[in-house]
Amino acid sequence: MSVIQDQVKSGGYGGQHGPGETNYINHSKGVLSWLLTLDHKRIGLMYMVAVITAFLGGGLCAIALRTMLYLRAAPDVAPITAGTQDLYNQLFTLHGAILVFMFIIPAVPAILGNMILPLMLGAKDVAFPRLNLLSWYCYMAGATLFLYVLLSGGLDTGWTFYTPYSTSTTTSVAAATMGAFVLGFSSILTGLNFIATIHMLRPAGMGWFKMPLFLWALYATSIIQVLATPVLAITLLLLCAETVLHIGIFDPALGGDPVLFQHFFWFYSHPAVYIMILPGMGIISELMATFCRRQVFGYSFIAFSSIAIALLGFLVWGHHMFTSGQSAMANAVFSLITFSVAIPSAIKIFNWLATMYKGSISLATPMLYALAFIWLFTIGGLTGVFLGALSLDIMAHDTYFVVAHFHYVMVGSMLTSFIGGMYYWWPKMFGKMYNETVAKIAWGLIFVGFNLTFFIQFIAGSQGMPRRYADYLPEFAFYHKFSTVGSYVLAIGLFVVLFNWIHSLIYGRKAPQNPWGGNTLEWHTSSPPPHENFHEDPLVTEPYEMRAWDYDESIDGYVFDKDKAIELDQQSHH
Amino acid sequence: MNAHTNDDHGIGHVSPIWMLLGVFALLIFFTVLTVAVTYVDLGPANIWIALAVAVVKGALVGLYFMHLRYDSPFNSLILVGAFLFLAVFIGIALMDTGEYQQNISPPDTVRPVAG
Amino acid sequence: MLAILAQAEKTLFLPPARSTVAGAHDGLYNFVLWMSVFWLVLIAGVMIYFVIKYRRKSPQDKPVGPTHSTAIELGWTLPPLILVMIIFVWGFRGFMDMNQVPNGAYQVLVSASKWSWTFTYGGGENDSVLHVPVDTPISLVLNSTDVIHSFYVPDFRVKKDVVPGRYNKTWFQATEVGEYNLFCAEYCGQGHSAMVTKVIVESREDFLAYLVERGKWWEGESPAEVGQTVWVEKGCKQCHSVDGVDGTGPTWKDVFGSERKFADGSPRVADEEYIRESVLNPGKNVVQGFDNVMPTFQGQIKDPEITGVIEYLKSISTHYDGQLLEPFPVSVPAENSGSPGAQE
Amino acid sequence: MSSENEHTGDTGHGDNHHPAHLAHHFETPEQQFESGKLGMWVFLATEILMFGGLFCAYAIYRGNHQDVFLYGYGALDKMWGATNTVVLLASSLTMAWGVRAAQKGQQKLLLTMLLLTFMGGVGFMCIKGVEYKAKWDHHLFPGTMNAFYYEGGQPKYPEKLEHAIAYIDGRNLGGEAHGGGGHAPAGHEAGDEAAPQEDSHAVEHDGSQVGDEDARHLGSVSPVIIPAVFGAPADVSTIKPPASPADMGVNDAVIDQAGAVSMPSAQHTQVLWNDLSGAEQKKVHLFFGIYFMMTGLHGLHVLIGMVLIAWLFFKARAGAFSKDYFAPVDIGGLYWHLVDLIWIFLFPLLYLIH
Repeated sequence: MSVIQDQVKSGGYGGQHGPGETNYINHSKGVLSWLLTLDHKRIGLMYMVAVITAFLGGGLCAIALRTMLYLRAAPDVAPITAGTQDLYNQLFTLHGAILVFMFIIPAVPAILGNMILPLMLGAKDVAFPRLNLLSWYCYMAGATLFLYVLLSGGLDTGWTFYTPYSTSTTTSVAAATMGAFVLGFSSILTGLNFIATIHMLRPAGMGWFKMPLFLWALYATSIIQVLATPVLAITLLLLCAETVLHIGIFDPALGGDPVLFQHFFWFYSHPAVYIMILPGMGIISELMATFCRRQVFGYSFIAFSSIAIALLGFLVWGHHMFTSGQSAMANAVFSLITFSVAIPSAIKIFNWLATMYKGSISLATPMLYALAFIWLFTIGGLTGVFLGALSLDIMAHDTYFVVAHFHYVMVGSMLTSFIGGMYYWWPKMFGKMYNETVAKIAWGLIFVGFNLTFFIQFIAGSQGMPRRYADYLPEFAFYHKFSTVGSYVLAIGLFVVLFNWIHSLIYGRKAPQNPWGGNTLEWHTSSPPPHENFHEDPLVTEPYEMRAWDYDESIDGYVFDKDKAIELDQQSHH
Repeated sequence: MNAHTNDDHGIGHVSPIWMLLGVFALLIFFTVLTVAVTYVDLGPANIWIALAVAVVKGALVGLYFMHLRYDSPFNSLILVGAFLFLAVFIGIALMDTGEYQQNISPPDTVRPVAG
Repeated sequence: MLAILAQAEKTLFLPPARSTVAGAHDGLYNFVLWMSVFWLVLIAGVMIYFVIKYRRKSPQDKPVGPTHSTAIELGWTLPPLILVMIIFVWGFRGFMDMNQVPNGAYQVLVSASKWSWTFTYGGGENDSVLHVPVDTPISLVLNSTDVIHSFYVPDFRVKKDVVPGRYNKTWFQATEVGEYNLFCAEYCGQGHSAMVTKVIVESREDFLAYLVERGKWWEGESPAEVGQTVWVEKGCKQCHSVDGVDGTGPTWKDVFGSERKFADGSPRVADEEYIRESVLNPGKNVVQGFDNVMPTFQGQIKDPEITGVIEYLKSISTHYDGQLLEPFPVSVPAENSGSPGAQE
Repeated sequence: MSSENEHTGDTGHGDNHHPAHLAHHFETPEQQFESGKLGMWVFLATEILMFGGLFCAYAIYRGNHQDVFLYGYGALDKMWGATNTVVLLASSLTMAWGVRAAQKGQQKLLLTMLLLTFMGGVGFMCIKGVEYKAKWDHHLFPGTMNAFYYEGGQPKYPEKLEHAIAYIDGRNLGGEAHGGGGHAPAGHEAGDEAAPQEDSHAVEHDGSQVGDEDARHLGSVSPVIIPAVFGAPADVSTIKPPASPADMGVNDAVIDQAGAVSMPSAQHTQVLWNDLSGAEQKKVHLFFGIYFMMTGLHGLHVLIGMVLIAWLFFKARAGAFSKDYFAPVDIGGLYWHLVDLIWIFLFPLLYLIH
């Protein structure tokens, strides 16, 4: 397909540009042009490399610890020794800490948010490009501190750093808390930037209720990042002072209160769960609209449910503490509000389903991930109902039931939406298509592998298998073996995804400007976009009005009919 | 792209000098007041008075020195929102720790953690 | 009634129910389970049906569907709302049953440390395995000596964190004789997964026999001798001499039966109750000329030991000329121990 | 339109269509200005919540251990605190005046005001230093360095403890007796526990005696062998924290606010070491932990603010700001005012405990 034809096909509107045209990737050259870049897209790419590397590290810890649990069940392996217990404790701690602070929290906002948010707004950049770059450096500094932790005795507190264990262990708690502290700054700067960008850089014609739902989700996420993360910062600072100076606020041996630490910790870390899942929900809203090729159902309900989840998310932290000795009154209040969060989540699921009604559903890879998301998030959400109920939580708390529940939400749902989003915007980010068949096989492996790994853990947990056990009673052997096998399938699936992406970068077919027919503004610029994002100001219409885009077989993509778009826009105002 | 079109003048609110000095005088007055009140014993009311004075002083700084009164209301919303979330945090944590104080034993029954 | 519910056997996921609260717990669990299955099947079913029915026929499709309906939104918001509120109330009531220790429950003290459990009974008997009588409410007072642990018996559906610096409380009533697993559920370091022991539920007769067996360390010692040991081992002698010379605190010699004058000038005769108060609440009666510096021994001293201290004070006082107590009996000291035998 | 220049500090007046100080992704200077302000306010919200964690710790320990705070605050000097409040308020005034000068393009006035603001910061830190020095001299530093620090139920430094008790008890007695009139700040850093009042001898004597005896008590009373298994109370209800008369009195006053005003003032104002229960005595170092965390973090913010103001000063001297472009001054000012605002709350909570 020649370039000239492309331009003709795209109606001359922000269309494909020739090889002489530069895009943000080849706009300037040299390592420094990347390390000092202020371009949100390049920063997004740098985040992508760093975050996926962290994901590999955390994922390898997961495979290693599941393997240890498998081998433990084999009768011919020597009895567990103190050394292997320590190794196991380090592995699950690093698995949790790396994946929470360095993967799940930054993944969608920092990679896809950075990449897509200004494009969706038709803006040239985020409001504070230098802060954006600074946030990446904060991330790298935090990552470096975690590397230091790895080399200097590891960490065995669990990612939750509960006192007084964390103040008494000999592992590198101070370095790890400072690492998480710096990573928190990275998160705050991203959130701050997004709030200011969405407020100030929306184009004329894009009112709040004409924003794509991904932006609503990112906005809600940013609120949490900005309001909750500083509490984590002060918690970690106090913990650090506790380990270094022994100021005693959290240490009962010095007159302090260890349950207070849990209040501090979860005031951040429960909202953080929504930092993890809300942007994922935003991606699913985009995928549902585009691959059903119709306006989303209940736009304002989906948008407001994001904000409701973000705000209610601040009021439920105590449901992590039902067995801690928290007062009965606090337990009741937290349980009640916890259930109220179930409602906006349910609203989202129902609205997505309603969006499929009378749509034109394509089963392209991103949509498969969206469907997987609905399955996994429904299970994750419904098992959350078990845990919200006080009497059931007493039994299930700190067992594999909880482990399975939050993996369904934080890994199952969040990871599928992240991968789905990556596939969806991959052509836009790199201008290359991936191999659809391989992508679908990988999806199958991930979906099956994930359910094999974690569904059985609900049963193990209900039977009473406590979490964070390096060793277990023989009656739990079957569950652990089964789960480990599942985790291998999941890991293979993830490696196929990675392979497919790398393959696409090198051998991928050139992507059209708009391979899926979406109408949010990022599809109104070339793939990949130029340095300044748009060749000309895009036309702002209803975000999910896709009827002005016509399929063109010759480029296997969609071309924009501006006149029709204006006509449709005028109709919608009558 | 953005609908805001304005000439370069008139960005922000310029506070008159009398206002700056007046606010400062009020702040000093309240500082003296809050210190003076501590010499009168009003029981637990003392702390609430001290906090009320601090809130008034904070409001003066926010509204005039920080221009909130003349600013986009959203900036005030951010400030108030931050205090609201803080109130939720402190309120619930205070309520809960108060409820379970009865379960806390004197720390000398606790042995220091080894290591 | 609860006991009948507890007879319900192992469900699809849960271990067998072996305590009085387990039945109520399992009832809610099964309700939420089937409700979840219903919603999951409904959502997945609708999703798959739509995927098939509205499959894309051509990339040129430009479908138009409904975009909003407040009635529908309210319609599908209310049922989940009502359901979760029912579950909340149900769960909360179950929790209160699990949380409120019944009056007259037999108390066991649970002390957790890295990485073992110590269970102490009313007479000071202790063990690393928990023995309890069947069909008897058992109240647990939990304390940790180092980091946070968690007391967890899946078969009883009971779990409570064991937190240093405080006393958490929980209870259960086992419904069947047998051996059950007891786990530490809060991560506590290297030996966390080895911090597993057993709860042995046995008949009252067997339990009493067990207590007698464990309680033999008192055998043969007279209370006054126990008191003298306490004086040395609990550190009383650092401040309280027995030779009549006041130290940081008043000497113990000739105290019992004498008249004490307090800081505010009021007098009181030092009797049994006064001694007990002074050990548990030393700030209440500070003798003239002394400072209020003694720490409380609340929670650190067993009742028989206080009795011992009283007898010891009697033995070194010229104001007391009565009899001293006989050596402690071999079986459970009945005093305040709330032994299960006493409930009948 | 697509200016590559993102240096907001460049000289030059913005009379052309896209002035040099306008970053390429903004359309108008006003949009840029408002964005900057919004961003700063969001950042200030994070600051509030970060300090909020400390306020939460403060509220919880003060709410549950009133006497510990009534006792520990005796080590602080409310006159120094008030002086520092005034210093910070004055620097806030000069900052706001500086913003006004920048808005009006009064270059010289702007420089003066920035300098004055900076000097306010210096003054604040100096006074803070004097206060910290006094704490240091009486072994009242945070954590393991604190004289009240206990290890395994025993005071770690009995002789330092004795000294610190004498110091605080002396101040608690003397401070109220003289209504603060004799409390010139200088008096406190100069002398240890010897205040120049007529009854100072009695106070000192009293205090040191108390401390002396205390240290002996504490060194010896605490059980040498802490039992591996704690004792067996008769029933759950007997497990309660100890309640000394003083401790109960004050708690009652807190709970029962209706009858609070009639509380005898001595209960509030003169909490001495011996009025604290054994458990509370072991929490005194927590007060200093919280004090140093709060004032330390605040002091760090003052330092950051001073760096910011110095940077603004040099920028201004290079002529970077004009009445069309003063956003950095305004935004830097917001930060400085917030530091002031936090101190406005820290001051009564730490120095005016009553």
